[in-house]
Amino acid sequence: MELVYVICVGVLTFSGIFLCLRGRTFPVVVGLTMLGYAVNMFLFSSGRLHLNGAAVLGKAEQYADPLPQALVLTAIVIGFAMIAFVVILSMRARADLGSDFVDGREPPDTSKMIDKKRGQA
Amino acid sequence: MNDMFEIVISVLLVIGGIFIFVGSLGLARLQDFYTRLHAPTKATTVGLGSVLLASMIYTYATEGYITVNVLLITLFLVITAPVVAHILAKVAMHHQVKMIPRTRNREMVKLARKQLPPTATTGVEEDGRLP
Amino acid sequence: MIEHLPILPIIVPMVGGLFMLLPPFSGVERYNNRRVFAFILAVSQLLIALWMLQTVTQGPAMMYAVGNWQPPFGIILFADPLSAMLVTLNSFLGLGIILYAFAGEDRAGRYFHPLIQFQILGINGAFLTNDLFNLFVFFEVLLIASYSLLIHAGQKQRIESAVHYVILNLIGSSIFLFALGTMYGALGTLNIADMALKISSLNESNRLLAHIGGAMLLVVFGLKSAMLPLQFWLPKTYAAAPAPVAALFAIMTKVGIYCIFRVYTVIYGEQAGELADVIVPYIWPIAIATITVGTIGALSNPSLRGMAGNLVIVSIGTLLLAFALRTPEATAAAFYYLIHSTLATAVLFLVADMIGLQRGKAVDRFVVTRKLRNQVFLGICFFITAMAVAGLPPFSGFLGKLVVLQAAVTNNEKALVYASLLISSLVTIVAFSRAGTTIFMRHSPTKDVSDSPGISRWQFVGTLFLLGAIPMLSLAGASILSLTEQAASQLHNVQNIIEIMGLARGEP
Amino acid sequence: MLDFAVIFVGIVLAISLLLNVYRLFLGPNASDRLLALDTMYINSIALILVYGMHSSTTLYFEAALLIAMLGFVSSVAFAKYLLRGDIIE
Amino acid sequence: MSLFTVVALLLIGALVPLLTERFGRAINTLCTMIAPAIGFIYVCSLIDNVTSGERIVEYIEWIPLVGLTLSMHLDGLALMFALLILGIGLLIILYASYYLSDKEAVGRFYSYLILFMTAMLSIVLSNNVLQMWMAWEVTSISSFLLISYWGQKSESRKGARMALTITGAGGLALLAGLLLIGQVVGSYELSVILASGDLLTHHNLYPVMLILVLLGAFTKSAQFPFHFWLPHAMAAPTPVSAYLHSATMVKAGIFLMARFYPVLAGTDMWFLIVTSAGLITLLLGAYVALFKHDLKGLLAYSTISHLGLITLLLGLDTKLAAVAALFHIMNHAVFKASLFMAAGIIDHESGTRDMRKLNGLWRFMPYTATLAMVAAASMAGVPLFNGFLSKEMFLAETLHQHAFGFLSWMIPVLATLAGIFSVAYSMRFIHDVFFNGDPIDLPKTPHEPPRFMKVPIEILVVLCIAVGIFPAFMVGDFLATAALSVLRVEELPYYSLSIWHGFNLPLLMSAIAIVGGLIVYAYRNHLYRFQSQFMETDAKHIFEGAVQRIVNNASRLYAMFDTGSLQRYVAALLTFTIILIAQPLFGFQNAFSIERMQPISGIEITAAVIMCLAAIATVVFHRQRLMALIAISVVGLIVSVSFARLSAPDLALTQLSVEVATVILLMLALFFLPKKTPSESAPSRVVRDLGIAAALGGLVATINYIFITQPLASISEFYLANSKTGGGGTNAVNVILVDFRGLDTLGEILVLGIAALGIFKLMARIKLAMPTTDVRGRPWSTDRHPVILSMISQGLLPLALLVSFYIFLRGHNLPGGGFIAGLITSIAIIQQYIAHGVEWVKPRIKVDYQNFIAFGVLIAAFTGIASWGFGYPFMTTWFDYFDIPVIGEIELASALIFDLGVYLTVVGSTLLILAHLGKLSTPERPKVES
Amino acid sequence: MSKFLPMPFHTVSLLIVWLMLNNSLSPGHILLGMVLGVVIPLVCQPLRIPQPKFKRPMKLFSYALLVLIDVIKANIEVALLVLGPSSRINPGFVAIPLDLQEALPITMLASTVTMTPGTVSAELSSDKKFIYVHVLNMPEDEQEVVDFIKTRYEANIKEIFEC
Ligand code: NA
Ligand code: NA
Repeated sequence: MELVYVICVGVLTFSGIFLCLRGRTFPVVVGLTMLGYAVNMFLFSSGRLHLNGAAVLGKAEQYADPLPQALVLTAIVIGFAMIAFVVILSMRARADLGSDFVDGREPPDTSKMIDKKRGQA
Repeated sequence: MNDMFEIVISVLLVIGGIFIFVGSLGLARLQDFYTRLHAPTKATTVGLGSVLLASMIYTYATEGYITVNVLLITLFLVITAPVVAHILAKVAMHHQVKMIPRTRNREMVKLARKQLPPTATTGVEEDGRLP
Repeated sequence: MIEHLPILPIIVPMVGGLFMLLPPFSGVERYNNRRVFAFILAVSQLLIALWMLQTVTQGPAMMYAVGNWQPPFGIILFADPLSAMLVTLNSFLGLGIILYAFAGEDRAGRYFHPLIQFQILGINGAFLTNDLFNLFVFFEVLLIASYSLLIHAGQKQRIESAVHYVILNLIGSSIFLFALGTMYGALGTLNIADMALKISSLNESNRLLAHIGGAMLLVVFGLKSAMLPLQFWLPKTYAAAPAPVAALFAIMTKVGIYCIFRVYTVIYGEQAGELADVIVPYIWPIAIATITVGTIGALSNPSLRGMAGNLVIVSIGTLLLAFALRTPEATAAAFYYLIHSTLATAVLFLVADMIGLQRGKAVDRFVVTRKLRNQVFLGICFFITAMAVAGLPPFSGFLGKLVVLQAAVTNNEKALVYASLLISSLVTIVAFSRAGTTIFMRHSPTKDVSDSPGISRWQFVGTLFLLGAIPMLSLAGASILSLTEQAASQLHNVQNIIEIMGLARGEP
Repeated sequence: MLDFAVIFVGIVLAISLLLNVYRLFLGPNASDRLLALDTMYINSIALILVYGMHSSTTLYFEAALLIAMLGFVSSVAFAKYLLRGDIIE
Repeated sequence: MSLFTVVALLLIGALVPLLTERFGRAINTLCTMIAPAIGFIYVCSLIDNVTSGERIVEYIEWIPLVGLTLSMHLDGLALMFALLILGIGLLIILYASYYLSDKEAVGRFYSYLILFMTAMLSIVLSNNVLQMWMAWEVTSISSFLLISYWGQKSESRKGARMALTITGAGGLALLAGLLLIGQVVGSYELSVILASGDLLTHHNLYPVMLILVLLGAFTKSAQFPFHFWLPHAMAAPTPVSAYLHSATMVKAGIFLMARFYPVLAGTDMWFLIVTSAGLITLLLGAYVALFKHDLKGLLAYSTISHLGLITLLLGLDTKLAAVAALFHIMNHAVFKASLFMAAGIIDHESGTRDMRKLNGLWRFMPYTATLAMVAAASMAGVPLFNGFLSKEMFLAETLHQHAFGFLSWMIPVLATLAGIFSVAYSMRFIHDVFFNGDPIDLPKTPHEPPRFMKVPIEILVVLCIAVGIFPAFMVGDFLATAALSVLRVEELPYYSLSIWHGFNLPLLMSAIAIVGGLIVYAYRNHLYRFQSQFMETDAKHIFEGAVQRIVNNASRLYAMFDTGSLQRYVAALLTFTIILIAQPLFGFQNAFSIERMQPISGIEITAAVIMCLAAIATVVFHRQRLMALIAISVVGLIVSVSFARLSAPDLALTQLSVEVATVILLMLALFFLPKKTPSESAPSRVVRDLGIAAALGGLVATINYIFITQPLASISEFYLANSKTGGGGTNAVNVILVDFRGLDTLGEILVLGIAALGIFKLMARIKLAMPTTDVRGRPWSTDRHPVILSMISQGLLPLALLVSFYIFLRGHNLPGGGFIAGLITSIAIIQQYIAHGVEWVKPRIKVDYQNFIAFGVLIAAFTGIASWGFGYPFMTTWFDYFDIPVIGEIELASALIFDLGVYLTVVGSTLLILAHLGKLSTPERPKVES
Repeated sequence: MSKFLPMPFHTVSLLIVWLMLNNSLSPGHILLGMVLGVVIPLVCQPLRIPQPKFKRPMKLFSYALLVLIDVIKANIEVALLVLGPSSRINPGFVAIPLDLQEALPITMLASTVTMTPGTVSAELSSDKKFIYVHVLNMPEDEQEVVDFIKTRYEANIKEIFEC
């Protein structure tokens, strides 16, 4: 179980990170959400994996570690707030800047940009 | 646990399992969206109902009390599943998804997607392409 | 009330900020109510902070068990001279920028005052908590408040920089959680002092995990403090933010620095056995690279606020350098420098804002344009601030730089510290002289200044309030340095924290 | 016998989920994918309930109930998106 | 009265001119002179004490921790400088009052000048090297302000910046040197340092300290190769040139060398460096001065040359050389200040400083011409004037040198050569300006200046003559005391201050210089022609060009480094993370253990496979955004189910409800954002990103595996043990949330609330174009609110509220709680929005969500504060059980109120976000997107 | 009655659901369920669209039973169709004219049609006079389907609402 679990965490991290590296806001937001899943699973597993051990007194013989669960709950809520913010922010950016590129403008030709923008500073 | 209970539960579980499987199989192997739509909305719901019933009886058999609350899940699904199917059908008609050629009354979709009665003659022309 | 002091810097802005969302204070037309309330809140916070500072410098550090759950189980707030000092600094800065914002920035968009309170709350919380996960929560509070303040009265530039800032910090928060998972997975606790206690007796695997956790935390704190290579967000963000917000942001980077000092002195301190000072070897090159890049940026940036942002990066590099020295003396020096650089850069952002407002479309860019309307006042403010930031006497920057320089002991340390600080100082001087001569001396005579806005009363008050601190920091240098020295020596005395928390219980 | 039934349902559910995923990825229409997602929600409810029986606990009931409720909202939102674009208009 | 009072008085005096400016120039000038005058008189009153061997010391503690004290002393050297600073300063103020035009705001000028005077005086009076350094830097800054006084002119700004840069750089080097010295000696008190004997010269850091200190001195005193800033400082008003850039500030470097003479000099290194720099500067300055057509340019290079001379003297290996150096400091200050002031008068009265135009001024201003001639003669080293005496001593000392070994004979030869040029340029200053035919195209007709403008020159010229004729009487004691304090010996070697020492080699050298100088001047045109073959180099352009190039390169470097691309930033962040966390992993082999393993079944593997497939599908299909969204929903679903499976029902519930809210949000974004991502990443970029992602994914999985397979010794037992007894609930997770770690939850809902406020801010005045067709160009369906959906949704609302209440109530003891309940309520209401539309729902729910948020968090916070009333810390919870007839035992807990706060915040926040988001598109739909 | 229980049907249903949720018949829960049954409909009141009342609620149960049996019976049929060769399936659309006029009854009918195997209600014409149904396996005579739905389900629903 542990091995399968960490592989899942690894794959989620991989997907999340790859999407975070994209150039448009939507995939980045999706990537952040995905990364959030990976993070939550990772943090959750710091209390180790338990089957049939929900930390409700009297409902199991051996309880899972409740602390990481509580931490993950907090992390989920905060993550939700943050994702919500970044979603609306990317809509706002698209509205104000006219592009959904993360830099607010279409990717420029790098070599040109250096000369044009900074040359006469 | 009582043998009687065990048999009932097992049978219910197996039936449920079969229906769930049929639903998903139908989803996977039927040929167009409209026919696929039939399988999961009904078979899966029924299958799930069967499993829920098994679960309820199981709790009664092991704990000694009836957990009617699982029935609520069925109630919920019975209320919602048709809506989902209905609205997905709307989506499919709106998107003019392909249907198998032998479907009868295919042209009805043209009217239906515009929410026109079958008696209507206007409003079809501008977008009269058959799906 | 005195026993509740450590929680007050969190509760007061929280409750105050929330009250400002309610009918007596909310709504466009009730801005005056909000202002009066915000002012009262800021003053009372400053008084509370000073009271706390006095309490913990005269007596022992204060431990506050939230929910009455004792360490290591509950969340513990810990007010030692370091925390109290930084809370005071934050409250002081908060008061100044609130006054400045009365000039009109607070009416340019919704929720300005509540958000400022929440931002202050988050920063205070980060300074006060002794719990690693709670630190994460306060980080998020201060971050979300900063996101919202950054886009205050939205402008293209703000939105654009906010996208970068928010996304980078979201990734940073994820890394923080990875770090927390790793740390809990290895140590089974969240209390910083408890971690310090447990870290020395780990088995090989857990030691490896604690090492990795520490490295991850460095990324988190580094991103917050804008150390290289995580500094990219800063110049643009600070340049885009509304001026009072940028001024308040000046302390946000210092939260990262504070955490570096706290975490790596307490958890990975001398008592940590093999893990003692495990990240210090990374810090040296990072610090020097940070100073270098900040300096290059300050020299090349074509606007005053962009330059100021890069100077913030330089100050971060300097603080990291002081951290890398790892002696209580160096830590004390760093804290003095931290206070100075926070206030000096904050004022610089305000001054840049006032300058920008009077220069029409040129704003604060280094181009020839109309003359400033309040040339003299702005000139004096700019001059003092520039001298302070560049580290020229007699202002605080000089003293800050001096103490850091003096903290280098070995020849190698001296070579690195002297070279990087002095060269960056020189470049800063050059940059400021170019900026100053362009802004204050070159003007096109054809342009009319009559439509430039004058400096409002509140801008004047807010700026002078913060500016006044700069000479005071050097005049009262002796007492402030003795305070930072006390803060540093208590920080380095890890055993003391463990004892105050009552964690020592016979463990080795 | 009961064990056999539970294992049987488990296997059936696993295959069903894989079949759902097959339809989800292959589409070909957005409506097909949505239908597959909705079916997955329902199959997950079954899965959770079977787990509940397997581990003799009623703690999973709320999760199942929530999937039923929220899966519906989610499917409807997706469908509304496909129909109208703006789901809250 | 004390030294401190003098400095403090001057500091206050810097404000006087600003305050008295409006009373007119005369009163302004007089008032400005009060403070320096008092200072001057006070210092004069101490002359006797000092010359009789007393050393006045004053001390105030400032920042003992860093060794910074306000420590002042007055010894011979300081006395000499103090008198120069204050005395010449007074004359300059008087002179400036006439020099500056009536239209100019002279208050600021005076203020800077007094500021400079204060700083300069502090340098010479300092008995603490750090304090001295502070003052040193302030002189650089006030010099910057004075040079840029006419800041509208480009050359003023550039000259000021150059001076600041060079002297600033030197100042920083000096600081480093002083810190090293202070740390070696163990004190920053000058008296301690000077008493440290050979400690410094024998220290292994001596070369470093020496070079750093000399860098400070050389830059300030314009020694080669740092001399170039001084001519450009001449852009300053002439009084400034006279005062700062000839008489005082540039002498600060000399002063520094003299100060540290006892502890740093005496080594080969010192002699080699100082002598060479001095000699080159001496020659270079003298030579270049001849070719300057600008009066002030000539004087500037002459100053450089004389500073070189003094430096050379300090570098020479005899004590008498040091005496000569001190003597020449005085003399140079006197004659050069008067020459500058004379040049200023010429400029002022004729409108130009170009010697090619200025001719025959004798006719117009004979009196000024006379004064200038006396001063120039002194500069040339003509007998009977003070310059001759110190130059004679200088020439005498050059004869006894061994510093250059076999080449030491070059020193007197080159010194004589410099003397020749010195005579030649002095000659030019007189002849070319006051004689040599008629003026050419002068902007004004010259005449004598106002009476009092000449007074400062007169006083100085009188001094030139008096010292020149009666040296011993005028400055004998004075010089001796200064020399004693520099050399720090009991007794000075013998020397004689008199005009006539008999026929000797130095006299011959003087004679050669004078005759040679006259000849050179006579044949100057040949020299000019020779010199004109070489390109004229302007240090200002070179320097500015260099700075500009550095800035440009910095910009280019910075732009290469920081392209403004978030993708690069993220890649940097992640790469940095990878490096940091991978490094410790290398070298560990035994990190894995397999002590604990949970069994796994086929269904779990299936779930894992589906999750991984969906995750990878999100990556593969990320350009088809809807597909990505569906795939990530699958991931979220499986994560929730996994939490349920792994004994975390609370997590499963929370994840599920958050998941739906997130997907709804993303769908809204999907509508307003483009539906597809164009394929624009270069393959190399994709490979790089895949690499980063794979590395990080692998590392995370590895780390996770390391701890997941190990036993955990954690603090959790405590929570399980105290959950019921201490927290009053059986659901340990919930009790942790609302009690053990309630502060986290309070912070968490605050974050949610703030996020909602921030989002609300973001939505203000947002202008989004509505796409009129979907991704394939199909128009939207016309059925906005399908009837069947509306019907069912309406029926579900009460049911959902009931479930939400159920979840809320049981949270403390069973999975559930305020947060999940809040989300269920919100989603149920959102469902109404989806089914009926904003226009329909909004007028029916008259609730201010903002108040919901505020009340929610306030309720939670006040639940915490309430415990203060019972004498407990914040958030100490309370609970009790009550037996109520019929109903039975119920539990009341403060945690429930806290959870109510959570519930309200969640409802308020999600609805504030989602319901208002719907508004974006409703009332005024910005139409078609092009 | 209506003063204390403004919406008795809702109150009772919510009470029942509440007791089901809690698996309990304890007096406390009954009391709480009653309170919720009154409060929640009041809270939801503004969001309600007035609907025809269930005139014969008892009829509802027999109708539910009828549908349940149909569902189970026909599900087996569909299962066989799905498992068998797909060439046996002859799908088609059919439009069913409606006698019902109001939204709630129509919704009930549409849901029933969908729940019962072999038919999915795909669209409702905007004049609410026709409902389009997709039939999985269309008999030769389309009218069979129409008649079956109209007589077996629509008629029943009409009775329930007495319209
Ligand atoms: Na001439
Ligand atoms: Na909970």
